[in-house]
Amino acid sequence: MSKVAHVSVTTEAISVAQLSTCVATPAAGAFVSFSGDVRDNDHGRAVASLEYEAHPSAQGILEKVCAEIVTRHDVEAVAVAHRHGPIAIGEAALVVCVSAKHRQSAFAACSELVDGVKLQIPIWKHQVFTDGTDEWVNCA
Amino acid sequence: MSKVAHVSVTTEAISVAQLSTCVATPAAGAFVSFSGDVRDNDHGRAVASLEYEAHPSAQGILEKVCAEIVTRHDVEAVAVAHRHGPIAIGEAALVVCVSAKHRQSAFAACSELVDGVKLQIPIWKHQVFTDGTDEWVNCA
Amino acid sequence: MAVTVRLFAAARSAAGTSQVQCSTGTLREILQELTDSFPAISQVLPQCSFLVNEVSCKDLDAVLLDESMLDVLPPFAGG
Amino acid sequence: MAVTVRLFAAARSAAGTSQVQCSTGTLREILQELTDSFPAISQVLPQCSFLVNEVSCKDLDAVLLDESMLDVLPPFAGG
Repeated sequence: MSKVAHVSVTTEAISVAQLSTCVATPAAGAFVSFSGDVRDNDHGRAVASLEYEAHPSAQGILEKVCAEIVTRHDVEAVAVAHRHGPIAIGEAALVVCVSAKHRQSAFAACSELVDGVKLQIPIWKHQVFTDGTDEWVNCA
Repeated sequence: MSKVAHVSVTTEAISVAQLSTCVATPAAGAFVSFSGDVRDNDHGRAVASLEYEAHPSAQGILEKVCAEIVTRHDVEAVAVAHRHGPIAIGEAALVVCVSAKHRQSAFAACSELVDGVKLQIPIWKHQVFTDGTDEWVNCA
Repeated sequence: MAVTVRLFAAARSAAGTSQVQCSTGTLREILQELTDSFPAISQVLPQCSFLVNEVSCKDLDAVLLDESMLDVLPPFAGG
Repeated sequence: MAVTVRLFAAARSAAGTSQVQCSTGTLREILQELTDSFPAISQVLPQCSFLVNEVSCKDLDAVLLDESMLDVLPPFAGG
């Protein structure tokens, strides 16, 4: 198994349950996962709907971010999925799963991978609020 | 929902899938989970079977560890389960799930909760190796 | 003699279109042409990063030749 | 006049029993009695912590009265 077990930028639903199977290995004792789910509010405003837009390079960038992480941490495997298109409240936009022999490596790699994705992946988020206004997040 | 959504010391099988439902809430956008699974080797020796033993106070101690964590981190909910009795290779011994508005709090609370459990919970681990020898872990 | 400009997210919303043709020239000149065509995009451009033929370009004086592709990327908000 | 001693994990394995009665006395005296009865437990006791009536006790000179319960806890290995 390659240490980068799964990377996808997809319009399909994603979940920890699904990705965790990608990183399962008898050699690992520690599994850490992150799910970033779409919230029903942002800065105190009620969100009616939202949509992510992905640049065509997003898949390749995500692969690079993963490849870099596995060189810096003693992990068995990482798996990442970022969803785009419309996403319902409560569904996952980003899922990261990491397996490692020891928990410290698993936590560090998972946390840094989430940070790396947020910083580097060319994906945008458009929110429509219940009052009818809308915004592109981070683009004030 | 109490912030300590679920605490159990149990002989039943435990999983992230099961515990993550306990911490789900629309207010949370970040879900971090840890699963500590029984490995097929330890210090390079092949493990044939293993068993955890719990002191009667383990449940109460685990509740205290959780109650302390939720006062120190901005989380929506935590859920923890520690299994005891015989556990098959690859099955989970400890599962922790945390939901929070923001990922930093979720990662910090989950990681500290795992550390707190390992340090404070009166549970012991007995390993039998494939060469017929056995050991109580941490009890050289 | 044209550069294909692809507009994403907030930049596309401001322009009302996802792709336009601009004249060849420096990146600075092309961004000025975009602003002239779509005044609302002036709010977004200062926050954007740029790809020229899929490679990051931070030099406003870089010259884009015929058939180049310029991608206008507003601040990312993945995760 | 007896103290109930509960032995867990490696301490139980070493003694070959999970519960014994000891004479009342100081914690130090009771641990000596355990060692006399079960020589193999001497490897484990130095690493153990103790509960007296479910409360942590670190004082070897503490006196355990009749009907007290002493729990012998080897180093934890949960998680």
